[in-house]
Amino acid sequence: MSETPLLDELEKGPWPSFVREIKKAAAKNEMARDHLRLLERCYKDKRTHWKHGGIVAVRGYGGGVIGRYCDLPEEYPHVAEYHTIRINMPTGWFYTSKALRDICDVWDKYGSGLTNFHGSTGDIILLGCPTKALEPCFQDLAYLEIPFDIGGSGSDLRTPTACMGPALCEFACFDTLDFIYEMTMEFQNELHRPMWPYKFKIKASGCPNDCVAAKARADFSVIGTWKDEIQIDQEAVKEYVNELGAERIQKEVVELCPTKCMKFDPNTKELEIDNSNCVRCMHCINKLPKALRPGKERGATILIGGKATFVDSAFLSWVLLPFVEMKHPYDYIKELLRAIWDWWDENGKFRERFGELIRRVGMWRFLKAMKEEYGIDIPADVRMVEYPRTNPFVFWTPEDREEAKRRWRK
Amino acid sequence: MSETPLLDELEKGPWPSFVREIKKAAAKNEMARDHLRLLERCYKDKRTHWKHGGIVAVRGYGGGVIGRYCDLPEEYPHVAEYHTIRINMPTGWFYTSKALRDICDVWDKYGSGLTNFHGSTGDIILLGCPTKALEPCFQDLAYLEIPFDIGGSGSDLRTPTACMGPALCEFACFDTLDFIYEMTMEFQNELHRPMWPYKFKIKASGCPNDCVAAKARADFSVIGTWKDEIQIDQEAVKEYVNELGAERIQKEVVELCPTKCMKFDPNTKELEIDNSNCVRCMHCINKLPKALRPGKERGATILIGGKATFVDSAFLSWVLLPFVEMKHPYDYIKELLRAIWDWWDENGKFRERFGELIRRVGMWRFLKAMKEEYGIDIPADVRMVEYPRTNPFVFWTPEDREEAKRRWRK
Amino acid sequence: MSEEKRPYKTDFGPPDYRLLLHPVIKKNYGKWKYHEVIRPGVIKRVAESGDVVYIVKMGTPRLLATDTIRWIADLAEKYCDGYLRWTSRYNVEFILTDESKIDPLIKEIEEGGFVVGGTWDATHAKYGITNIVHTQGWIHCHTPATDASGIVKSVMDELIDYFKEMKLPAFCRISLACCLNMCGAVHCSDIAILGIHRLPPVVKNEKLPKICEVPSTVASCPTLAIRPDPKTKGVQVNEERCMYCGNCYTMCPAMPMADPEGDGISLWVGGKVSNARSGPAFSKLAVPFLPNTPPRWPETVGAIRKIVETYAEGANKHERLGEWIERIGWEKFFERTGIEFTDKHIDDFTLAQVTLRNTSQFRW
Amino acid sequence: MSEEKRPYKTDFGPPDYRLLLHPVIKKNYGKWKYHEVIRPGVIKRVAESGDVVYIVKMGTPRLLATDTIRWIADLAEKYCDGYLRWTSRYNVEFILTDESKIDPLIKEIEEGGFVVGGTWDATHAKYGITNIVHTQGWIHCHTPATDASGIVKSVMDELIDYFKEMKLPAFCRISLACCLNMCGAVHCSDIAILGIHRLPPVVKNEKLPKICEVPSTVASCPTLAIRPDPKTKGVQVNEERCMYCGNCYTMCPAMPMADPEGDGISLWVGGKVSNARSGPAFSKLAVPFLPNTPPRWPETVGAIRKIVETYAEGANKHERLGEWIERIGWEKFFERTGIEFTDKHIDDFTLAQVTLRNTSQFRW
Ligand code: SRM
Ligand code: SRM
Ligand code: SRM
Ligand code: SRM
Ligand code: SF4
Ligand code: SF4
Ligand code: SF4
Ligand code: SF4
Ligand code: SF4
Ligand code: SF4
Ligand code: SF4
Ligand code: SF4
Repeated sequence: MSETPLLDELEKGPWPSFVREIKKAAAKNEMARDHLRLLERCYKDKRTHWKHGGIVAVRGYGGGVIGRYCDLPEEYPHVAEYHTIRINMPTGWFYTSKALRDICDVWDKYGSGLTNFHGSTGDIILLGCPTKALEPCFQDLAYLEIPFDIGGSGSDLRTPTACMGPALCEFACFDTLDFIYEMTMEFQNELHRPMWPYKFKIKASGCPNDCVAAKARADFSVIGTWKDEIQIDQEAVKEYVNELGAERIQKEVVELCPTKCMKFDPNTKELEIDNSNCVRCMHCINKLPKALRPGKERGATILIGGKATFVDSAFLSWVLLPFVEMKHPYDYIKELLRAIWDWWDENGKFRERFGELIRRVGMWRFLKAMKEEYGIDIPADVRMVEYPRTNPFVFWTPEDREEAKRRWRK
Repeated sequence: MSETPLLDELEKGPWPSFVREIKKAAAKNEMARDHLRLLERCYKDKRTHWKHGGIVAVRGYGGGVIGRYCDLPEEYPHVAEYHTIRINMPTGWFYTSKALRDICDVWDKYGSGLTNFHGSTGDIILLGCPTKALEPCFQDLAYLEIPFDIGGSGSDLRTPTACMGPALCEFACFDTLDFIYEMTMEFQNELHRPMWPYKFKIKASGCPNDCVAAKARADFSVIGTWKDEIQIDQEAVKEYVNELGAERIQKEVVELCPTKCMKFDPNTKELEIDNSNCVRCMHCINKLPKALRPGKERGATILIGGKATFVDSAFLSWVLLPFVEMKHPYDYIKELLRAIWDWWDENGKFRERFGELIRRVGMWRFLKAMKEEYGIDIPADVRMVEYPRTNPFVFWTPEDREEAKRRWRK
Repeated sequence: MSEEKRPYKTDFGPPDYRLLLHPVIKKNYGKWKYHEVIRPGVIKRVAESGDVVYIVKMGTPRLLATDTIRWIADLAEKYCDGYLRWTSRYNVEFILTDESKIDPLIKEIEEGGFVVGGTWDATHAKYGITNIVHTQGWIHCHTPATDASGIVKSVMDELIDYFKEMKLPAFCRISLACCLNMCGAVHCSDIAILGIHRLPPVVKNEKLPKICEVPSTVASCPTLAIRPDPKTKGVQVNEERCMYCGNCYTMCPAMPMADPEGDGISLWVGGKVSNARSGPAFSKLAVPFLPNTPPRWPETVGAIRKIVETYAEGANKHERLGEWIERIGWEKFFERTGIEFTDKHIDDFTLAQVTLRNTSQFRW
Repeated sequence: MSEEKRPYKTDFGPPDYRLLLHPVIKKNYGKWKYHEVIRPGVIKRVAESGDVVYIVKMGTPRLLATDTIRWIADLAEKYCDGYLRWTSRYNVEFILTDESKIDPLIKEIEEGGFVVGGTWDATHAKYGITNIVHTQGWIHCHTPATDASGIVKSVMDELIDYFKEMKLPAFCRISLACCLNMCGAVHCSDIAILGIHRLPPVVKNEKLPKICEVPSTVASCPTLAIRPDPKTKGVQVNEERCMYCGNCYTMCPAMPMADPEGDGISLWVGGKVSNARSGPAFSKLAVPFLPNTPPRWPETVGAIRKIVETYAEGANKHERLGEWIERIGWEKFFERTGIEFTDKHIDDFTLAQVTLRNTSQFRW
C-alpha cells in the first residue's frame, strides 16, 4: 500500500498536481521525501507540523530567509531544518531557459529541489533548505552567469513587483519594469536589512486594471494612468461595430461606463467621449483595444497604505498623488519614499504598518510632516477622498486660525 | 438711537422675524425685554452669555426643564434665572385654537411670553422661566381643560414624535399617531424620571419618506413599509401619461427607480413593476400618488441606534427588525423596548447612547442577550446589513462550534 | 378648583391627539387617496370618500410670542373651524375645507408679516425649500459656537423665492445646529450649517475642582487631551490633541469654549434621510470655516446661495444634492462652487479609512 | 573562481530584466498596438511595427520540482527561442513568434500533464477563470488553519472547464490564504478562500516565559484578551474576548492555535482590485465556516461551484461578482446560492457601523 494514500488522491484530476511535483523531487531527494511524508501526516492530523521558525539568515542580510523547523524531527529527520529562501525574481517575471536551468542546478545541489514559481509577493521561493546550506546556496546563485540575489522578508522593503507593462501590454501608461527595477536596485540596503517598524511593499501596475493587485497588496501602490483624452480610432470603432453589432457596443461599452460619459451614434458608428467626465476606469479601452487607448499625457497615481488584516483589518491603498510623471530615474519618488520611511520609522509603533500609522495620526499630519520636515509639498486634493469627512472633529492648528483670520479680515 | 441696532437689522427682510417676536413680548414682559437686550449683547460680543445650567426640576420629575442662568445677572436681572420648560406637544402637532390660547395664557402669567413651536425634538418650548414659577406654571398647564404635561430631558426617554401619518397622508403604512401616543402614555415614568446611561429617543414615520427624520434622530426609529405588491391603478397611470407625457414617465419614474424594476409601455401606457426587486423606496409612489400606493401587507421596519455626534460621531439607525406588524396595543414593541432599556442600563457606560453600546460590543451580543436573557428571538437577517463583514475577526461561541460539529458530522 | 387645594398632577401625558383633529380628518382618518400641490403653499388632499381638505402652509421663525400664537389661533378660527397643526419643520398648516377661503387666508397671513410656501410637488418635479430646522444659539444655550435664529433669518431672507415658489428640480433640506451637539441633527441634511469652535477650552482651574469631578472631566475627552493637573487639583489640556469638540464643556462648566474669533460656521452638503431612490446619507464637509459676522452673516449666506444655485443649475429632476454630487463627482462639486478643498476635508476620525479614495478613478 | 576564494557578494540585486526579454519584445517594447485572444489560452499581440507574438498560457500548481522547470525550459527552447515568463498568478506564458508552433506546443504541454487556458477576452465578453493565488498551508507554514495547495488542486479540478474555456460572462478571480495573515491577499477577490481558527490559543505557560516577552505577547492581542498570569509568569487568555485571530501566535510560539476540529475554511465574495467600471472593493463574508476535510474538501469545492454557477447564470456581461450582487441585492445572493445568513455575517469590528443597513430598502 502507498505510504501517502491521502495525498495520492490529489494526483488525480485534470489540474496539474503539486503532489506529483513533490513525488518527482522525492524520487531523488531525501528532504523532498520527508516533506512528502510529513505532508501526508498533516493531511491525516488535519493540522500543520511546522514549528514557528527562529531568525535564520545569511551573512550580511537580515531578511530573505524564512526559518522553519518540523515539530516531529525524529520521525522526519530530513525536514528537521527546512527553511525557505526568497530569491528576487527578474522584474516582470521574464526568464530565459538558461537562467531557469542555472537556478535549478544550484537548488538541486543544496535544497529539496522544490520551488514556488512564485511566492505571492513575487519572489522565487526555494522551499526547504538546511541552515548550513543557506549561505553556500546563496553564493552559488550570486556567481551564476545571470546572478540571482535574495529578496525581502521581515521588517524591510519587500521585493517590489511590476506587471509586464510595456514589455507586452498595449495599455501600459508608464514603464513599470524600468521603474520597479530602478527602485529595487536603489534600495538594496532597505531590501536586505530589516530596520523599520514592519514590512513595506511597493508594487506597480501600468494601468488602472492593476494586474499585480498593487492597491490591495502594497504600502506604496503605483498605478499608471493618463490626464488628457482617450485616443479614439473611429475606423477601428467601425470595425468593432461591424463585428459585434451596434447594440452590443451600446449595451456593453456605453452603458457600462461608470459615469455615462460616452455616446455612440449607431448611424455614423462613431463613439464620442466627454473626457471631462471620464474617470479613466479602462472599461471601454479593455473592451475595444484596437479602437481606444489611453491619452498621451501619461503618468501614474500613487496610493499608499494597502495591506492585509493585522491589526486594524485589511486596507486598500489610499490616493496620495493623483498624478505624477514617471521619468527615469524617478528622483522625486525616491525622495518621497525616503521621507516616508523616515517619518514612519520615527513615529510608527512596533509592527505598525505605514497605513496604520496614517490611520492613527490622520492624513493631514502626514502631509504636514512631509511638507515641514521633508520639504515635500503635497497639497490636499479632492481626489484623495471618496468623499469629504462626515464628522465635525477637525483639528485646527494655530497657523490655520491665523490664515483664516487674514482671509476674513481683508 | 435704538438700544438694539444689530438685532434691528434682523427685523428687515421678507422672512418672518424672530426679533419682531421678541420685541412683541418685550413690549409687555420684562423678562423678554432683558432677553432682547442680552441677545443684542451676544451679537455685539459674538458669543453667548448663558451659563451652564444646574439641575432644575419640578417636584416628582427629573427631566423636562433646562436650567439656564445669565452670566451678567447684574446687568440683565430679569433673565438671571431663565429656564426652559419642555411641554409634550400633542402627537403629530395637531391643535385647536382653544388649546393654543390656554397655553399662551398660562405662559404669559409665569414666563417670558416667548416660545418655540417647536423644539427640534418636537416639544413645545416655553423659553425663559424663573425657578420659583416652574411648578405653578406646570400645574396650571396640568389643570387646563386640555391639560399639557412636561416632556423629556436628561437621561430619560425623550418626547416621542410621529409624522402626521394617517391623519393627513395617503402614504401612511401604519397609524403613527396611535403608536406614538400609546408609547408616550405607556412610558410616562421613563419620560419623566431620568434613570438610564443617557437619553433615548423614539420617532415614527408612516412610510419610508421619513418625514420626522427618525432614522437620523432616534435611538428607536419606526418606519412604515409594506411587504407585498405596490397597488397600481392603470387608469390613473394613463391620466398621468396624458398630463406629463410618456417621456417624463420613462425618465423621471422608471429610470430613477433604484433597482430598475419598473417597465413602462408607451403604447398601452401601462406600468409594470417587478415587485421581487422593488426595495420600497417610495420614489415612484411619491411621483404618481394617484396611480400608485403601498401594498396591502403593511407594517414597519424598526431601526435602532440613531443619534448625533457624541462621542463616536453621528449614527444613522440600523435595521433591527425588517418587518413587524403594527397592531395596537403594540405589546411586542413595548416588551422589546423594556428589554432594550434593561440591557442598555446593565451594560452601558455613563453617557453611552444605546447605539454606541451596540457598536462597542457587537450586534450579535445584543441579539444573543435579547434571546437568552429576555426571550426575544430576533434571528440574524441579511436585511440587517448593507453588506456582510469584510474582516475575518469573528467571535465563535462554544455553542456555535458544537452546532457546526453536529452539522458536518451528519 | 382653587390653586392651593388642587392635588399635584403628574404623568398624565400629552393631550389625546384625537381631541384635536378636525372633524373631516377624523372622518377620513387613514383613508386619504391622494394629494396635489395646487399652488405654492397650498396642498389639496382628497379622501376616498371624496372629501377634500386644503392645507395652507405658513412659514414661521419658530420663536413666537404668545400674541402671535393668539393671532394664529384667530386665523384658525376664522378659516379652519379652529383646527390647525404644525409641521416637523416649524411651519403652520391651516386646515381648510372651503376652497374659497384660501385667498383671504393667505392675504391675512401676508399682511401679518408671515409667508406662505415651503411645499413641493414631486409629480411635476417642482420643489420648494422649506423652513430650516434649527436650535437655540445665543437665544438660550450655554455652548453655541454661533447663533441660530439670526442665521436662519438671514438665509431664509436670501432664499425667500425658493420658499415661495417651487423652482428647484428636487427636494432640498437645510438644517442648522449651533454646536457639535447637533440638536438640529444636521448630520443628514442636503445643506447643513454647523457652529464650530476652533480653540481649546479655557481651563478655569481656580473653580474647576469645586464644581466638577476631575475623573469624569478627564474621561469626557474623546482624544485623551485632558489630564489631571496635580498642582491645581484641576486639569490640563494638551492643545495639540484638542479637536475643539466641546464635550468637556458639556461635562464641566469650568472649561468654556466660546470665543468671538475662534468660533464660526462650517457648511456641510449631500445628506438625506428619506429612502427615496438612494438611502439615507450623512452630510459631508463643504466649507470648513466661516467667521461669525452678525447680524447678517454675509459669508455664510453667500456660500449657501452659491451652493443652492450651482445645484439648481446642474441637477437632474428629482436628484437631491448628494445624488447630484455622486453623479458629477466631488471634483466637479468643488470646481463648480469655487469652494477650496483643504486638508480639513480629509477625515481623520474613526471611519477615515472608508472615506479615503482607493481608486485611481478621477475626473480632471 | 573556486568557491572558497570568491569574495562574498551581496546587494547586487535581481538580474536586469532587459537581458531576459525576447528580441521581439525588446524591439517592440512600449509599442504594442492591441491584443486578441484567438482561442482559450492563446493571446495574439500585435505591435505598431506589425510584429506579432503569440502567448500560450499554461496553468501550473505553483509548487514545481526542478525537473519540471527544466522541462518547461526545454519547451521554451523548442518553441520560444528560450524566452518565457510567469504571470502574477503562477501561469507560464510561452512567447512564440511562429503561429504554426502553437499547436505542437499545446500538445506537448498537455502530454506533460499540464493545461492551457486561463485567458479572458473582454472584447467578446468571454472570460476564463485563471489560476488561484495561494499560499503555503501545510506545505511550509507554522500558522495555517487549513492547507493551500490541496484545496487549490481540488477547486481547480472542479472548475477545469472554466480554465480551459472562456464561458463566464465576466472577470472572476479566486484567491486563497491559509490564515488571517492573508498572504494571498484574499481581501479583494471575487471569491476568496480563507483558513480560520475557531479556538483560542492553547497557552503553554511552562515554556512561554522562556521564549516570549510577556508585555509584547499581551500587546499583540487586538481585543485585549491576554493578561499576564502572575502565577506562572506567563499569560492568561480571556476566552470570551478571543476572536481567534492568531496574532498572539505570530508573536509568541507558545500560544499555538491549530486544531483539527476548530480549524476550517471561510468563503468570501465580491471583492475586486481593478478600476474597471466600479472601484476596488473588499471581499465580503459568504460562508463563515466549512470543516477541514482533506484530501478533497468536498464542502468547500461544492460551495464554490454553487457560487460560480449561480453567478454565471445570473450575471450580465462584464459584471463582476460584486457588481452582480450589488445589482441583485444581498438578499437575493443568499437566497439564490442557498447559503444561510447568520449573526457571524454581521460585522462587529471597527467599521461595523458602515456595514449595518440604515435604510428600509429591502427586497422580499
Ligand atoms: C511565502 C508567502 C506565501 C506564499 O506562499 O506565497 C508568505 C508567507 C508568510 N507570510 Fe506573508 N507571505 C507571502 C506574501 C504575503 C502577502 C502578499 C503580497 O506580498 O502581495 C501578504 C499580504 C500583503 C501585505 O503585506 O499586507 C502577506 C501578509 C503577511 C502577514 C500580515 C501582514 C499584515 O500587515 O497584516 C504576515 C504576518 C507577519 O508579518 O507577522 C505574514 C507572515 C508570513 C510568514 C512569514 C509567517 C509568519 O507569521 O511568520 C509566512 C512564512 C511561510 C513560510 O513558511 O514560508 N504575511 N504575505 C508570500 C511571500 C512570498 C514571496 O516573497 O514572494
Ligand atoms: C432645545 C433643543 C434645541 C432646539 O432649539 O430645539 C435642544 C437643546 C439642547 N440640547 Fe439637544 N436639543 C434639542 C434636540 C436635540 C436633537 C434633535 C432631536 O431630538 O431630534 C439632538 C440630536 C439627536 C440626538 O439625540 O442625538 C440633540 C442632541 C444633543 C446632544 C448630543 C447627544 C449625542 O448623543 O451626541 C446634547 C449633549 C448632551 O446630551 O449632553 C444635547 C444637549 C442639549 C442642551 C441640553 C445643552 C447641554 O449640553 O446641556 C441644549 C439646551 C439648550 C437650551 O438652553 O434650551 N443635545 N438635541 C432641542 C430639544 C427641544 C425639544 O425638546 O423639542
Ligand atoms: C408636513 C410634513 C410631515 C409632518 O408630519 O410634519 C411632511 C409632509 C409631506 N411630505 Fe415629507 N413632510 C415633512 C417633513 C419631511 C422630512 C423631515 C425634514 O425635512 O426634516 C423629510 C426627510 C428629509 C430628508 O430626506 O432629508 C421628508 C421627506 C419627504 C419625501 C422624500 C423626498 C425625497 O425625494 O427624498 C417625500 C416625497 C415627495 O417628495 O413627495 C415627502 C412627501 C411628503 C408629502 C407629499 C406627503 C403627502 O402625501 O402628503 C407631504 C408634503 C406636502 C408638501 O408638498 O408640502 N416627504 N419630509 C413635514 C413638513 C416639513 C415642512 O414644514 O416643510
Ligand atoms: C499576465 C497578467 C499580468 C502579469 O504581469 O502577469 C495580466 C495580463 C492581462 N491583463 Fe490583467 N493580468 C494579470 C493579472 C491581473 C490581475 C491580478 C490578479 O488577478 O491577481 C488583475 C486584477 C484582478 C481584480 O480586479 O481582482 C487583472 C485585471 C485585469 C483587467 C480588469 C478586469 C475587470 O473587468 O475588472 C483587465 C481588463 C480586461 O478584462 O481586459 C485586464 C487585462 C489584461 C490584459 C488583457 C492586458 C493586455 O492588454 O494584454 C492581459 C490579459 C490577456 C489574457 O486574456 O490573459 N487585467 N489582471 C496577469 C495574469 C494572471 C494570470 O495568470 O491569469
Ligand atoms: S496593469 Fe495594465 S499595463 Fe499592466 S499588464 Fe495589466 S493591463 Fe497591462
Ligand atoms: S475609461 Fe471608463 S469612465 Fe472613461 S469613458 Fe471609458 S468606460 Fe467611461
Ligand atoms: S413619513 Fe410618509 S406617511 Fe408620514 S407624512 Fe411623510 S410621506 Fe406621509
Ligand atoms: S418603490 Fe422604489 S424600488 Fe419600488 S418600484 Fe418604486 S421606484 Fe422602484
Ligand atoms: S446645538 Fe449645541 S449650542 Fe445649539 S442648542 Fe444644541 S447644545 Fe446648544
Ligand atoms: S474640546 Fe473636546 S478634544 Fe478638546 S479638550 Fe475638550 S473634550 Fe477634549
Ligand atoms: S496565510 Fe498564514 S498560514 Fe498561510 S502562508 Fe501566510 S502566514 Fe502562513
Ligand atoms: S487569537 Fe487573537 S484575539 Fe485570541 S488571544 Fe490571540 S491575539 Fe487575542
